Amino acid sequence: MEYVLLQAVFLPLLLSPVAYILGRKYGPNATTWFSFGVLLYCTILIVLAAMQGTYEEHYPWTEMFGEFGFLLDGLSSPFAIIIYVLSTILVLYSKPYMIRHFTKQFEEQHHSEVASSGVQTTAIIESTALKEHVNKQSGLYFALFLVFAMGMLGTVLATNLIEFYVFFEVMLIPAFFLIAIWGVGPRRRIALMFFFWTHTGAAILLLGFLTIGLSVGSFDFVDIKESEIPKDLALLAAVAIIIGLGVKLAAFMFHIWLPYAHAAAPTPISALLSPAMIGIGAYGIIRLIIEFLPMQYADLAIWLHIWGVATMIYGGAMALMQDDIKRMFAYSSISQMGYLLFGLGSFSVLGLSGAEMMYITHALGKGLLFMSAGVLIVTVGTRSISKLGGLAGKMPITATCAVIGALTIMGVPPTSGFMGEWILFYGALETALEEGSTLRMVAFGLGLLATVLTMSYLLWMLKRVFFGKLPENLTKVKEASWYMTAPMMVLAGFTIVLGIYPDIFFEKIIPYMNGVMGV
Amino acid sequence: MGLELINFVIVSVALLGIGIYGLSVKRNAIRMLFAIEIIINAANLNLVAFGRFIPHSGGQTLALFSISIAAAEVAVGLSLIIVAYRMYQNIDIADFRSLKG
Amino acid sequence: MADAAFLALSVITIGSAIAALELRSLVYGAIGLMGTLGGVAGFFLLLDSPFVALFQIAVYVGSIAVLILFTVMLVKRELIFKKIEDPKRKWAGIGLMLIFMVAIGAVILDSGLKSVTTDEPPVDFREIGDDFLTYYWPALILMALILAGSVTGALVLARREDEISGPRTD
Amino acid sequence: MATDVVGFDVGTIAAWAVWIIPFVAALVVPGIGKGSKKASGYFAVGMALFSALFAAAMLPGALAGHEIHDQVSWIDTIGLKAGVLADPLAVIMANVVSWVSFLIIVYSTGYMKGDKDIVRFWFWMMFFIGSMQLIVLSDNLLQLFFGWEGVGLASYALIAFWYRDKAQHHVGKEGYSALGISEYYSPTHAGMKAFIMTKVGDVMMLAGMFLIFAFAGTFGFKELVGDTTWAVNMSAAGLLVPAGVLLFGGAVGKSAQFPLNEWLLEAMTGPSAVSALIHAATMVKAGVFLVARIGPLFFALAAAGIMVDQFFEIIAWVGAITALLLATQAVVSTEIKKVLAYSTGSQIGYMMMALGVAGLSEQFVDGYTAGFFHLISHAMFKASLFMAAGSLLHVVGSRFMTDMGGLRKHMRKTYVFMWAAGLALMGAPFITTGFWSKDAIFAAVFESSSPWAMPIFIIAVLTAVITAFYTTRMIGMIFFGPKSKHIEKMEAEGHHIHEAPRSMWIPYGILATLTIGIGLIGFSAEGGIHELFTDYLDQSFGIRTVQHAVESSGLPGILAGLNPIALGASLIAFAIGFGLGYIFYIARWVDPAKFINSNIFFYSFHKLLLNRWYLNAMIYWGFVTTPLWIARSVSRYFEKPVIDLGMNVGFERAVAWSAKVVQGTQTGVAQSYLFVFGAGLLFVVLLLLV
Amino acid sequence: MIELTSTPMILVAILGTIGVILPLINIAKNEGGSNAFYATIAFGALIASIGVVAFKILTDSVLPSALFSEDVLVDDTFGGFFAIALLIVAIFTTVGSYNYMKNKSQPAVYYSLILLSTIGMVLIAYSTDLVMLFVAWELMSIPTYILVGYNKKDPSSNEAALKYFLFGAFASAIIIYGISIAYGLTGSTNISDVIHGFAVLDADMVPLALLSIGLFIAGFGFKMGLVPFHMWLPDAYEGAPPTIAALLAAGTKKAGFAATIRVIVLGTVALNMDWTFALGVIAVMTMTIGNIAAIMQKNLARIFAYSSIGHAGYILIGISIAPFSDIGIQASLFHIFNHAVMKGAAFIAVAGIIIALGTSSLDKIKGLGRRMPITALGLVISLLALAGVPPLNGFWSKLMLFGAALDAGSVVPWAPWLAIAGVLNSALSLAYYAWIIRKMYFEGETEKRVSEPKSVIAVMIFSIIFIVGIGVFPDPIIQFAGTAAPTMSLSASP
Repeated sequence: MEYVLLQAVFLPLLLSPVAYILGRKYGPNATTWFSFGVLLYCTILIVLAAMQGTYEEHYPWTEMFGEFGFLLDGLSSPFAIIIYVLSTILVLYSKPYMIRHFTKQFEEQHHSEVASSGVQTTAIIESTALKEHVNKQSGLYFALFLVFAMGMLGTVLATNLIEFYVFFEVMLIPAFFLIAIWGVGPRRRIALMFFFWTHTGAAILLLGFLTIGLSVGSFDFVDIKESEIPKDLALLAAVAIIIGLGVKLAAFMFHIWLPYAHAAAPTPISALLSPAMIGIGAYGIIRLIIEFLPMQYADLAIWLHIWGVATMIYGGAMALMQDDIKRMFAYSSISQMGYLLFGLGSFSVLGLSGAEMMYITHALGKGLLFMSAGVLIVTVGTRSISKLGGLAGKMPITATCAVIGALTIMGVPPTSGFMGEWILFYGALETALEEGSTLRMVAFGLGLLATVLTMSYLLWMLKRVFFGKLPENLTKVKEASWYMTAPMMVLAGFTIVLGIYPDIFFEKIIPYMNGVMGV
Repeated sequence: MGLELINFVIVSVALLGIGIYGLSVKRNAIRMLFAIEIIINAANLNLVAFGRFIPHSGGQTLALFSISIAAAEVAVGLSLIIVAYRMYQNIDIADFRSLKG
Repeated sequence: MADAAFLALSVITIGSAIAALELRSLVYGAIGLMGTLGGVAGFFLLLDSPFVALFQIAVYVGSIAVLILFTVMLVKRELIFKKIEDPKRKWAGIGLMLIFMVAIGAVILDSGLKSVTTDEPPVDFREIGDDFLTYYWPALILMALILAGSVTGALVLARREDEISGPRTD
Repeated sequence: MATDVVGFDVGTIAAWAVWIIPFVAALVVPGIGKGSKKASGYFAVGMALFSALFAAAMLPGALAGHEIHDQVSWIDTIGLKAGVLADPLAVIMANVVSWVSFLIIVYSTGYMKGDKDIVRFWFWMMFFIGSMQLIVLSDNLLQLFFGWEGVGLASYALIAFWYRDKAQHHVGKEGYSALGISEYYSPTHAGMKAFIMTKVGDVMMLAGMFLIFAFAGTFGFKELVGDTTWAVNMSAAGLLVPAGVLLFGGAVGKSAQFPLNEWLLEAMTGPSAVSALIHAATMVKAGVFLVARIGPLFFALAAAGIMVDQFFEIIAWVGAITALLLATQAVVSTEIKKVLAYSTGSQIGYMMMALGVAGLSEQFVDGYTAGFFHLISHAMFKASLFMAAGSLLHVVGSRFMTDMGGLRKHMRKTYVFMWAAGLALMGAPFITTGFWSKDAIFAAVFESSSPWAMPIFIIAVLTAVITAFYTTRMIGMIFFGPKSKHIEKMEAEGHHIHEAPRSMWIPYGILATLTIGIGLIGFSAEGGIHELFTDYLDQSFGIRTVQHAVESSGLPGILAGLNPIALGASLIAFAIGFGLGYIFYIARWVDPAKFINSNIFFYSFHKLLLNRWYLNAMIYWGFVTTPLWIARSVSRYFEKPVIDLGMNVGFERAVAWSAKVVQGTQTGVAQSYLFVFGAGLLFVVLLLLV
Repeated sequence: MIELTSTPMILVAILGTIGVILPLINIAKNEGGSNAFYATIAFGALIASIGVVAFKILTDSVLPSALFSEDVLVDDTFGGFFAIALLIVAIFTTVGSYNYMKNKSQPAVYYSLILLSTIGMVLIAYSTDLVMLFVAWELMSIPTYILVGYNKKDPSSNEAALKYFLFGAFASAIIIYGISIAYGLTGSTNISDVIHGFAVLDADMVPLALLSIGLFIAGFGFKMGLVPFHMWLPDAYEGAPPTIAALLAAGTKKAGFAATIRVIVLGTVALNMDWTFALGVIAVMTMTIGNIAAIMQKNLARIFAYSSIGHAGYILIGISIAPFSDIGIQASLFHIFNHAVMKGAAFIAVAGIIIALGTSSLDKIKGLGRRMPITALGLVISLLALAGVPPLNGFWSKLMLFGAALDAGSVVPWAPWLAIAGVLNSALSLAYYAWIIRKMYFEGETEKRVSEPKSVIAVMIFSIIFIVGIGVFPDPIIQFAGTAAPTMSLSASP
């Protein structure tokens, strides 16, 4: 197997123009299946490569900044697999959702045009124009989608600080366009806000990178791992990196952009942004801080821990207050990122493994939730929770998937959420006991209570959306198409399989974390 | 020759100051040109004075270059002023403020 | 003798510089400028640099100042006599000038320049020609290009084109 | 992959099959339901029976004192194994669960007939049973927790089964509120409440599990017993009792003990079959089972010189408080299922009390047996009562007892069975299982060497009085007295009040009969269990029971082994309770309403009980209203102004403002520019020189 | 004495000859001759020049980055580096002007002035003598005064030219004043002599040396657009013909940096090194003010003007920490090169917009992505590159700049703050770049396509390839900048 990862990363990028042209020429069907095929192929490549154990590729790049490499090890392979699996699935899901969105946008635009020009067009012209519009837009959408997926994958596979940063930024650009073009509400403003804040975070991250890279004299992970960095510099670098990644993680106080971006993005993109993208911050912290700067990590762990607890509780409390369902999920994501941070701060093998597992389960669970929100948007046409109710009978598959997603987020067995959560919390407790630290004990207790909070807002949401009385205007609602439900069912299946047999990922994660923590 | 270098330099500094004053206060374009000429002359004075006291021919050479370039500059400046005058019937720089912000 | 000449020249130069800027009439201002330039030429003589002094008079007083005078003449009368400084700006300018003079003057007076004198003979102006032809010759070529460029450019700019009609005030 | 059994062994297969079969059934049911809803019901019944038969297959071995322990690898990376542990305790429990649930499933085929969501019902019922059996048969805490949460999940789904929130499925009186908190709950609300409240307990349990795992490095029960150095270390760190209490916290939540008892009372919104399952066989019994699982473990530590008394004291007191608290509330409730729910909580309190007291006495097995025996008898009579109540609801169409009355002529079978089960609940002397088990608890409490023995004993007796009273009241209100307006109206509309269909009354008939049947041989049955457990505790935990010579208690014949004081108290309690009930509700010599209103004290006490000691309201205020208020305030006064406005809009404005300022300097006037240039020159020179 | 076959002299020969001849042809043809004719000649001359420079460098017939010589010019890689960058800019300008100058008067002089100015810029980079440098400086400046005011009918062009001229003349005077002091202190105008003179200066003369450096900073800083010498810049860029703005922003500004590196940095390593702190302060002021002022602008050209002020600040980071970090100058050179291309492309795109739509107002370019797709794409790419978004070339050079600043942190404690300020500014700058993108792509959804000027498209395509290419494989230019960067120590001088 050669060039496997190179293919997996760059095929989507190289083929994105093809997706665009296919969309323009042959319409959404062709480009959907094409994109699906590309991503599926790449996903299979990744899975195959991951099964071989640690797998690396290296290519010459620049003299000053080091090599261009890809690494699939115990840390990155779960991230990589989840990112591509989600992306692949969401391609299919996107089709009905986005076509509806394009049509709606076209109509709005068309109406305003007609209103301003006063010229009446015939229905035939209108329908061909609509078709053209949909074709064009879907081509563009899937092209950007592919690039977005590629950016995320590249980030987690990178073996070089600068390469990491490049991919980290590259994923922002398509995300920016995806939100700005097809978002809802004041989408351009929000896209700008998203771009601006995450870029600011990334820029701070870059400072940390430079500090490390320059003091080591190389930006390659391999060299950094082996070298010793002066203490004060390393601490500064670590803080910069954590702040930079904290913005991406939307940790408490840096979460400004997230509720807006996730609520405004088109739902398939929210379902990719929220579970897959922001969690990359956690990947970064593990890779860059915990692996490369263990001493600094030891100093900073407790702060991460506390920050995690604050984020968890704050995100959960804010989620309780939301009426817009996507915004609520966005806050829920913030809260979940708090779990990740909590795990990262736990300073124990199982805590870290739990954090990574939480990424996976959050990806599955939040993906499901966002996807069901998308189904609601498509079928019901509203995202306001107060206007919904009693939909379980009308759309049983969606409701079931939403419940499974919610259970995953809550951490109820047998979903994968529980597997992430218990390991995470156990890790936290272990350290607390070992250090005899009251602070950690309190954090542990609060963290456990936060799970009750998580449960409360999710159950309340389920109650208000899927249960209770059915509003009269919703009596004609039907289940969504297979394009939307099938991907959800796949994810739901994943989360349960993983919940019962978590070793699929644990056997990669835990040995890696053992290595990192030097156990 | 009993003169000291410092005397010339002081005069030169005085001229420089006057030139800066003129540039930052006067509104008439031509008068601003005057101010620039005064500064260039201050520099020339410096050059020649230093050249005399080192002694070295470079100061005088440079002064000659400087004078010629000043001439070229004045030519260009005056032509610009003329264009402006044709357009506005005015050479008050402070009135030319359509570009700002 | 030299001191007296220096003093006189200083007074003339600085005084006419001020006059050039401050006299109400632009024409008198131009004449004041000629005074300054002449004064500087005087200094050059005092510094045993007759060649530069002559060049100064020829180029500056002879051509530049005259050019300026002609331009001044082109301009409408009322513009010539308009005195339109903003008093606030004027005082600010004077303040800046004074600080500048004091600061730089202090630097210079504080430095080792204070006591530089020379007993060596002045440089022969033939050395200047030597310089030009051996060391500075590329600069001389560029000088030629500058003059060519500025002349053609100035011509193009100054040329009256018929399309321009009337003042624009936007 | 079996570790300690080579080859196939019926017991091992059974131990796995008992809990796997219901899960498989749950997965298959929707598929069958697509074809025929009726078939899905029969399938469910069959699978429940299948599972029960496997449970029964384990019984002989268990009674002989064998235990089955079988493990497979699970999460290898941290060395966790999945496994089954079918020791006598688990096997008996598994049988209780599976047979009672089987009967309930049979009952459901009648009760749920015609419901369009029946497939979902079967799915969750099977899931429920499977989860419960998983709890019972797990050999480690983590796997147990899977079942534990599964039970919670299933209860959530089933309590909120009628998720459309129609008025007839609510619980409580419409518009009734205490301290401003409405006590009228919809099914979805009740389901959510149950899930979240039990989750609080679960979280505590999780913490306890983690603490133990942190010291022992294992979740397995056998491993924990095998090597007790972990306990020594934990005790030295002062964490042993907290860990135990945290684990007990899980039981508190699941078994609806004080202070997490309130969810149970709204859990009535589900179908009656579900209520029966929750109260008799699954959910609430899980907590008791957990305590029974870990209790001996802790008690055995005492032998190693580790003090765990506080752990048992807490259990005993929580049980005692719950028993009394909920029993008092049952006295005033007018909803039939709610009365039964209060009663359940109260009875579970008894069980906890017994298990707690066991740890405080020298003879651990006495209390242990008493508690467990009460669990068994309660499972039978409470299931029976709930199913009967379901029939009544089915027939009358109202959950209020005030809407019933005088039904004994119309529903004879139900009347009889309810009396039988009710008497068991009251502890009618000598003929009911309830009597024997309760008496054993009294005796255990009384004989315990704890300083708290006396107060707990008094509470227990008082509760028994109240229990007898409210049970009599319930039966009196339903079957005696005149017909209510509601029934008259129904009859006027042409509805004929009749007995429930056969598939419904047979199951609770069986259970009611069993109650009396076992009751007749109750004392020896208890003796059997006692003996079994004595051996079990000895073998598995090394808890030795001193066989002291039977003292002559001065009681005749078969009662010779009983404690006379306990026996007397039990008899007196029954007499007082039943007598009062008879006066008020059967003979109706005194009008209860008048009696209550006769006196400000009675009135306010009644009100207090009616408002559930204000406990529910306080919990809502403390844990729902206040946090919501805080969240809203934070959202309003922090998230929006500080984060949103401050960091987004504020930042934007600050930048825009500074942009304006900077642009303001760009006036377009060349003089200003040149002035700045000059000043800048000066600035640079000074910067260099300084 | 410098040979006639050295690169700078060949460039003077080619470009100077063509530059002088073009107006003569014009006169000979009696003011005839088409725009295309003159543009082709100028283009040919520039291509020939760039070919010569590239050939000389590739055949290794130039000195390594010597920076010092006994002569007025030196044919080294430092000069070659700037020559290539500046010639590319000149080519951009020439090509972009082809469409712009259609139907405008006097194309011959216009191209001739571009060529003359280009010589000036290039020779600044080759100069090793203050007099030479000054003369080249004037050769660069004077034609641009005229070019900025070339639209005689446009009042704002004239206003811009006047402001530019006043500043330029003032700055020239300041520079020559500075030269006079340096000369007075060391008795020579050759830079290497000046350095050695400074190194052995008496303690009481050092303030004077610093004074001369201050004057140099002000004089060169005016061209570079350093705050507080930047005030003319937005006005001039906005008023100037957009092609000339490209020349100013991408060309003359870079020549200013060349002069700075040659004179200020090298010339004063001899003095104590703390003085670069002043440059650091200026760098922070420059980028902050540039970026903040850019935010609320309504005109594309003006936004880019401010943005180029901001970029001057970034470049100055590398220069200010040059004595303390090995890669400071290299990073600056790399960013200079990149910025030349990016900003050149951006202004040429503005020129294209003005040619096609007649305005560069931000409100009028709504839906540009639909109206002029290629121009808009080029503009977007260059904007993102300016913002430092990877994987475009601007990212790499910013990376190196900030890295260099952090690197220098081990020697001078204030250096990392430059990096932090730079990073924050870079993030802030995204606000207005993204704003432009928003206007172009997310508004005006109903706009129809208009025809785009061919020459502008050519520039766009070239710059897109260049920006993305260097973004993906930055190594060649980094290496080139590395060889061009002089070593920062006295021992390197002869």
